[in-house]
Amino acid sequence: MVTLSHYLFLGGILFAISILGIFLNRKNIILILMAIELMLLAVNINFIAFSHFLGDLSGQIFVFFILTVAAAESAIGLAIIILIFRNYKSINVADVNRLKE
Amino acid sequence: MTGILSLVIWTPIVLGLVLLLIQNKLSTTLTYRLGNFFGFISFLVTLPLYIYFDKGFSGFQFQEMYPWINHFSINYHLGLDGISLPLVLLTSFISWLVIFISSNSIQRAIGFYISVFLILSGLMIGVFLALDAILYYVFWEAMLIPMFLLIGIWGGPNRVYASIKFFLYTVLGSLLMLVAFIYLYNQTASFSILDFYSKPLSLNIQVLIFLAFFMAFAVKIPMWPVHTWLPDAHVEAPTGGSVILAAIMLKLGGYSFIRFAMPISPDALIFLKPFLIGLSLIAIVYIALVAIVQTDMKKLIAYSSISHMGFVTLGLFILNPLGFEGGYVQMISHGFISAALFFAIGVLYDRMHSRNISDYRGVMNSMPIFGSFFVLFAMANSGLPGTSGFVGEFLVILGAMQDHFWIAFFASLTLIFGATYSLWLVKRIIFGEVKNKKIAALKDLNGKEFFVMSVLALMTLAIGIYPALITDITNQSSQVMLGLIQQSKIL
Amino acid sequence: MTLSTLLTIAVPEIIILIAAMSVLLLGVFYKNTTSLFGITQLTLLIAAYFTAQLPIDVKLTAFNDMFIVDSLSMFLKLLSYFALSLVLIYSRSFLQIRNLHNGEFYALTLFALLGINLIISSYHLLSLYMGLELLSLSLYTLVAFDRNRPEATEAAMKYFVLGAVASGFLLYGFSMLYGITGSLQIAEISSKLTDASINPVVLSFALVFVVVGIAFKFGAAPFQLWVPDVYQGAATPITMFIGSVPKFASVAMLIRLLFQGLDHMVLDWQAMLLIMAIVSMLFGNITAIAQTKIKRLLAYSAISHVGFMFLGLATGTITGIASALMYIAVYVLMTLASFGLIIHLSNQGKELDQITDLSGLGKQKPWLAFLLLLIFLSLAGIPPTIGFYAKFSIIQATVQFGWIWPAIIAVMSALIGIFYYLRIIKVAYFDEPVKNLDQVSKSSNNELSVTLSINTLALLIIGLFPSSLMDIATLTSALIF
Amino acid sequence: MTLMKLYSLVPMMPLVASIIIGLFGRQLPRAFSHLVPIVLVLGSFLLSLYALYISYHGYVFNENLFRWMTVGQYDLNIGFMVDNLTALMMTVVTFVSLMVHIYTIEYMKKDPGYSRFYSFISLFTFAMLMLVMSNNFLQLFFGWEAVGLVSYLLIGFWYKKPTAIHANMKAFLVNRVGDFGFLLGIALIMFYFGTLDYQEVFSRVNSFADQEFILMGSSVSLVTLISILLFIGAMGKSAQVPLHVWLPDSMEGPTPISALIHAATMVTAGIFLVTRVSPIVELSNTALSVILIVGSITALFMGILGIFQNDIKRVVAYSTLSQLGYMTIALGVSSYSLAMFHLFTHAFFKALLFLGAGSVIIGMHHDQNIMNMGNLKKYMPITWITFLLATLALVGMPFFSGFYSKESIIEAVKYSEIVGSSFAYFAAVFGVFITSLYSFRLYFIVFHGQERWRDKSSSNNHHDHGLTANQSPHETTWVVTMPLILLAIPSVLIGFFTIEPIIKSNFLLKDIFILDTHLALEQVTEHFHGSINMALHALATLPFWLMVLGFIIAYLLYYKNINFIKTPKVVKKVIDSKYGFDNFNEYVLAPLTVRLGNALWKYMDIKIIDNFFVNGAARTINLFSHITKRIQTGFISQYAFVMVIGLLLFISYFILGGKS
Repeated sequence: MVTLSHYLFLGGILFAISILGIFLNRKNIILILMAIELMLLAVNINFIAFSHFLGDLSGQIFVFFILTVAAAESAIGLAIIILIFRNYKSINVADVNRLKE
Repeated sequence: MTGILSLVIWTPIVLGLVLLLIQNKLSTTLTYRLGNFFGFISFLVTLPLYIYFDKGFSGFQFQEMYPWINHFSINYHLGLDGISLPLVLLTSFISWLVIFISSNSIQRAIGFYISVFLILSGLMIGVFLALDAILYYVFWEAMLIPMFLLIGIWGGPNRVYASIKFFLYTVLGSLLMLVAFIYLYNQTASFSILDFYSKPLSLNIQVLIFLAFFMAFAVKIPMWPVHTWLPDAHVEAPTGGSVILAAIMLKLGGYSFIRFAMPISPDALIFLKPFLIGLSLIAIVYIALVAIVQTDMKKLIAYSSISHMGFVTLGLFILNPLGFEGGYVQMISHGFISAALFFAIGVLYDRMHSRNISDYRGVMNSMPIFGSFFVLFAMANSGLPGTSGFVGEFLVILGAMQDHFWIAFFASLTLIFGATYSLWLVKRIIFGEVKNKKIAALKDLNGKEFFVMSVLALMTLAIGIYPALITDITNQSSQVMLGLIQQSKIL
Repeated sequence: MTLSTLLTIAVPEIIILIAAMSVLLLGVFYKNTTSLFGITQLTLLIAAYFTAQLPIDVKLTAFNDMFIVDSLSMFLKLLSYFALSLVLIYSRSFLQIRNLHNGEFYALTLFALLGINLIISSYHLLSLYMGLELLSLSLYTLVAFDRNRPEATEAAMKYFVLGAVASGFLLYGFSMLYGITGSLQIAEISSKLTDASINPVVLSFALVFVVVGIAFKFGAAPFQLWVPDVYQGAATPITMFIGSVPKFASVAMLIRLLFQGLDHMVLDWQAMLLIMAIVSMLFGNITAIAQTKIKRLLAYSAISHVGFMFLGLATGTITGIASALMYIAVYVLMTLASFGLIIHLSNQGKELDQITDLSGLGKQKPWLAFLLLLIFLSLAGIPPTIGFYAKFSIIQATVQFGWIWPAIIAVMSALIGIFYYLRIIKVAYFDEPVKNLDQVSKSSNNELSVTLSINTLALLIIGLFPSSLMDIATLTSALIF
Repeated sequence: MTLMKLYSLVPMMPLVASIIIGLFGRQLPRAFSHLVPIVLVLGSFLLSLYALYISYHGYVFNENLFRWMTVGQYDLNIGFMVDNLTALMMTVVTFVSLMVHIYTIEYMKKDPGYSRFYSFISLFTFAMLMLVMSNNFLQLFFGWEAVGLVSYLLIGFWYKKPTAIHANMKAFLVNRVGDFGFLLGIALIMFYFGTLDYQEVFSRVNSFADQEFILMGSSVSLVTLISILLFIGAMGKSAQVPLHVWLPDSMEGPTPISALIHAATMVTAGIFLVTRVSPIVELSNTALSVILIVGSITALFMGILGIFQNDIKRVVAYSTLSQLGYMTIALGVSSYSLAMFHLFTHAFFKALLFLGAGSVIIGMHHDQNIMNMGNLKKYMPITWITFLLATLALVGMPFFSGFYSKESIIEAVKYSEIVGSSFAYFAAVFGVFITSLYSFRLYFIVFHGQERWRDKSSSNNHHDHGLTANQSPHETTWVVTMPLILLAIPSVLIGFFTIEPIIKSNFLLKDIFILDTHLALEQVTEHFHGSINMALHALATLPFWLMVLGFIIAYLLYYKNINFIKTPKVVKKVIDSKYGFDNFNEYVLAPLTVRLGNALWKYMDIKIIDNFFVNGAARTINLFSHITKRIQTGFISQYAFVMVIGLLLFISYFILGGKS
């Protein structure tokens, strides 16, 4: 039997993976973008699981909105990455640190 | 006569702002003349205070009160009593003298310079007259800005360090004072100083409040060991800045002790008395010893100021009428004497561009009038009877004796050390064979300088010969204050 | 609920939306950017008019209680319009000079404003999220606006990534809140949290994620890392925008979520806010000392100011809210003035970057130097400038709550702060000029300098008569609950 | 005109003179510089005589002039008290002052600071009168320090001379040490008596006779403490060991003021003070013993130094020290009137000696070294005669004024039973021999023997001072000799005529309090049978023959030039270093103070407070700021990492510590 906690556990693991993906990744900015998508996915799983077990639809509606926003976010993210590439000739995370201290 | 206190505060500030705005369009001479005129007006408007002051009345006179920040029941509340009156007059008078003589030493941006002084004097008078803690605090802090600029813009080579040190040191204390004010507000639901007086507080709280006040005022006055900003500030400040600093700003600390720390937390005062007296004695003896070995004239006088302020705090904290009056008279007297000494150093500096004692010798030969004044003020500085310097020291020593023999003993050491640094300075600068051609070519005081010096000399002598001039004004108020201090506030 | 009531309640937002889209379209076809500027300002004026029409002493809700209009929303929205209006005035010449002045800028700022308005008025986690994303996405874009400057794109990237992570945290917290209470509506969440059967550990988890999300938006330590880089990287008008108007949204978000939604957890979030407040104040002020670039310095200064605001909010009292509202209003006014000054000095030629670029200002431009003096004294909290009363209110609230030591830490960190503000004044007044500033700012337009003067003098004048501002803040906070 | 106004005029007239000359002296014609002060001081002198007349007839004047200030319940006043004691002092002060004013016309003739000098000595006269006429301790202290100030100004009158400005600072500082004790004494009086008014204090003093005071854990008698503190003040002003070091150096000043201030008047202020406070001092035998012993040491050891000096003024200065010691001895044995008597006679003959010395100095063209003098009686007859008379008075030749006063003191010491009186007797008697030795040494060297300047001048003449080998000294003009003569008269006669009223009547005694158990003075009075008797009787006493012995030795050594005594090296060394007081001050005390000041300044102030705490705090914060700024690495992954750490910290805060 798959209970609520299984879903939450899954969501938690995905969330953790996404975070690890962000700060362990030292190479590609695209990877970060994907990690962010994964993070939103974890949240979505949480929402849907809760929505299902609570018998309340609003959580699922929230997921739709999150998906939409995620799409917009990716668009902007990719746009920024293009700009980065244009200015730095690289999308390596380590290369992009002019701003510091 | 309501409104006169506001007039006294705002006249210099407004005139200063006016001068600031129009100075660009005027020639230097005209700016100076106008500024001098403004300074004189600002001094004149304080005179009615003296004329109409009722010496027999112990409360606050000419009171003004308008709501200011309703939300915290902060009022624009002003009042004058015997303790503030002499200080107000001192402030407006010395400020005018500083402006009057400014044309001698300041070449750059004289209009700005004068307006800074005008604004500064208004703010300082505000501190003396405010009866609302926040109003007081606003004046207290706002005053730092012109002084900061003064040291920073017209100061010596190390002015940046000195000005920032001055500012931070002072703010350090006053921020704690602000916390104390706010605490008291939460207890009394009012920022009125008079309400603070009547609020009973436990000893622990009183001690904390006192320490917060202490940090603010001890820095300002300054007491050992938070005095180290003063020599730096003095050395770097232009002559006028040093004069104002020594003559008035230090008094703000003493005044505030009387106005806040003592009546609001009297039990803490008694509890901490040995500690406070210890610090005062350290200031008197230790700082005097330090003053002896200085090689820079301004530093020497700065250290001597600290030592004299030690007398003020000793007198105040000894908690008897003799000490209290002594400390107070010492404040006023020091206002004239230190002003005169810094003016004198300014006179030399304008001519020689050096403050090093070793660069001078035998100034008396080329500047006999100046030399005579210098000797007089040095003597006054060492507490010679007949000058105002004596009165305060004498009373404080009498007061100290009523507390303990050894306190009086250590306090009296100033008789020896004070004379040592003052006279040794005189010996090295004024007397002796002419050191070099530059000194031989020095011109004696010009008209303005002579005027300033003689006016200060007259005041010094007048207070020394007839100190009732001051004490008759303060007598009633100081008894009220002492009464407040002697009443326990622990419920 | 009829359409007309809906309209009355949400009319400012609708107007802003329409205006934003129109400006976007107009910008494509119509090259007269000055009129776009005019339209935007007009929009703000109209929005302000309609916002002001709403009652402040009644709470009105719409869209199934997703949207609320109350004293807080009115206060913050009006300030947002006002602040944005100033931002636009300050920005125009700067953008024109650098060929960045186009319709997108106005569209994006209006969208951001819409997001801000939405956050301020949201009474539901969904609407809050939507508002937040609308604001954030607009801001990411704005930061990258000066797209040929590597620093700007880098700042945009950092802001974007970290902002997205923070949104993720916030959402994760939302999801748990939803799971615990079964509701997304803030009032309902509040009422359901009283239930004793709730697992406190999960609730704490939810709370931590929510608070972290909020703290990121504020830029409170330890979630402040984006602030300096973004401040430095973005074009100055954008920095000014990010540093000012969205702060109102952050305050609203905090009050809505913590005070109205999670009010039963007050003891928990209080501790977190207090810790962040102290860390922010100390970190911000201490790190600012080592800065040599002026915008970066202002970024750290912003962090410390956020710490102050948090201190007031951490008390969890109405007095605390009032002080924080007062503080935020004052802070935004000061930020605008400070960046306005930087823009004024940066116009034409090289951007004002290093602090040392200010040297000699006192001699060459006495009036600007005087304004600088006022601004930085106000930031430092020295009376009689208004900055003092802001700090004063916070400390008053803190002491009233019985937190003496936090108050003392606050004033001590303020003392550290005074040091670097003074250093700027010192550079401007005491140092000898290194470059000729005279020629630099002559070409600045008049409206900018007049606005700057008024803005800065307001710091002094409101400082002399702070009563009404304090009264408004107090009234606002009293009417929230 | 009320008496008050009249008495106010006494000090005011010199003050007015001083102010007029001080402010406008350089603008007015030169004659005004001396005319105005002389006329006004003459007025003072006449009024003083009048005051003496009034008080002699038994009227003690005591009124307040004005209220100085009010503090709480205390009123501090300025006022005058004129009794016989005061009137006597007033007369002496104004008379000597007048003489010096006149004498100065010649002495300072060529000095550019002519009017300044007059201003100063008039000011001195004012201050001294304020001191003696005071009716309270406050004003006493005012006068006390004011005379110190003028003394300072006058010692440093030639401010270009490094030695002069060194001496004047030294004088002031040493006096300040005395004043330090004096002020503490005054403060104690204020504390216990609640007033500074003489009469009130004296009227209450008996009730405090047994009051104990805790000092450093042990209890001392209050009266003893007050007395000793006041006496410390007197020691400073009256140059008693160890506070005597300033007086020899003060000879750097012009000679007229050495006569006026450092011989006749100011230095006797201490004697006057102790006499004035006799009601207090009398109650403490301990204090009296201290006074007696200090006086004896001064009288003996300072006299010895006088034998070895070569500067004419320094010889006289050491003689002054020694004579002041005698006066102090008299105080110690409760014979205040005798101390005043010696003060009185000493004022005349010592002023005469100084003025005589000054006359010699003028004659020698401002050369003061006696080893350049000799046989001056030939060239300066009036100076010679008057100087001889003064010397005879000083050594205590019977019938001369000094004899009566000094002999009475020795008698009194003999009868005294107080602790230390036997030592004091020895010192006083042996001191007579010493006095005679140095006085006649000086006399013989200066006025007899070879004309030494003729062969020494070339080597010694470094300034424009002194005579060249072919010049001769000449007698000074009448303005110098007239004061000499006028002073010579009382120097010779006044003892003879006044000892009777001093000892027999209560002219002074009525203003002095002597405890019944202190019998010395009574014994002296009992054994007194008229001036002539006393002088004749003296021929059979030890002091007389010691005096003669001193004369003989001096005659042999310095007139006949027979060197039959060789001073041992050790003694010479001790004498040359003046018992090491100066060295101690100069090489121990002063450097120690400077070193202490430097240590406090450089280590405590600069290193510890400023660098460690103040700048240290700034440095620490700065250091922190450079550390915290490193957090901002610029790497986005690390930013995210920090955020996560923050998040985890909060979570662990809830799970581990805070709540649930």
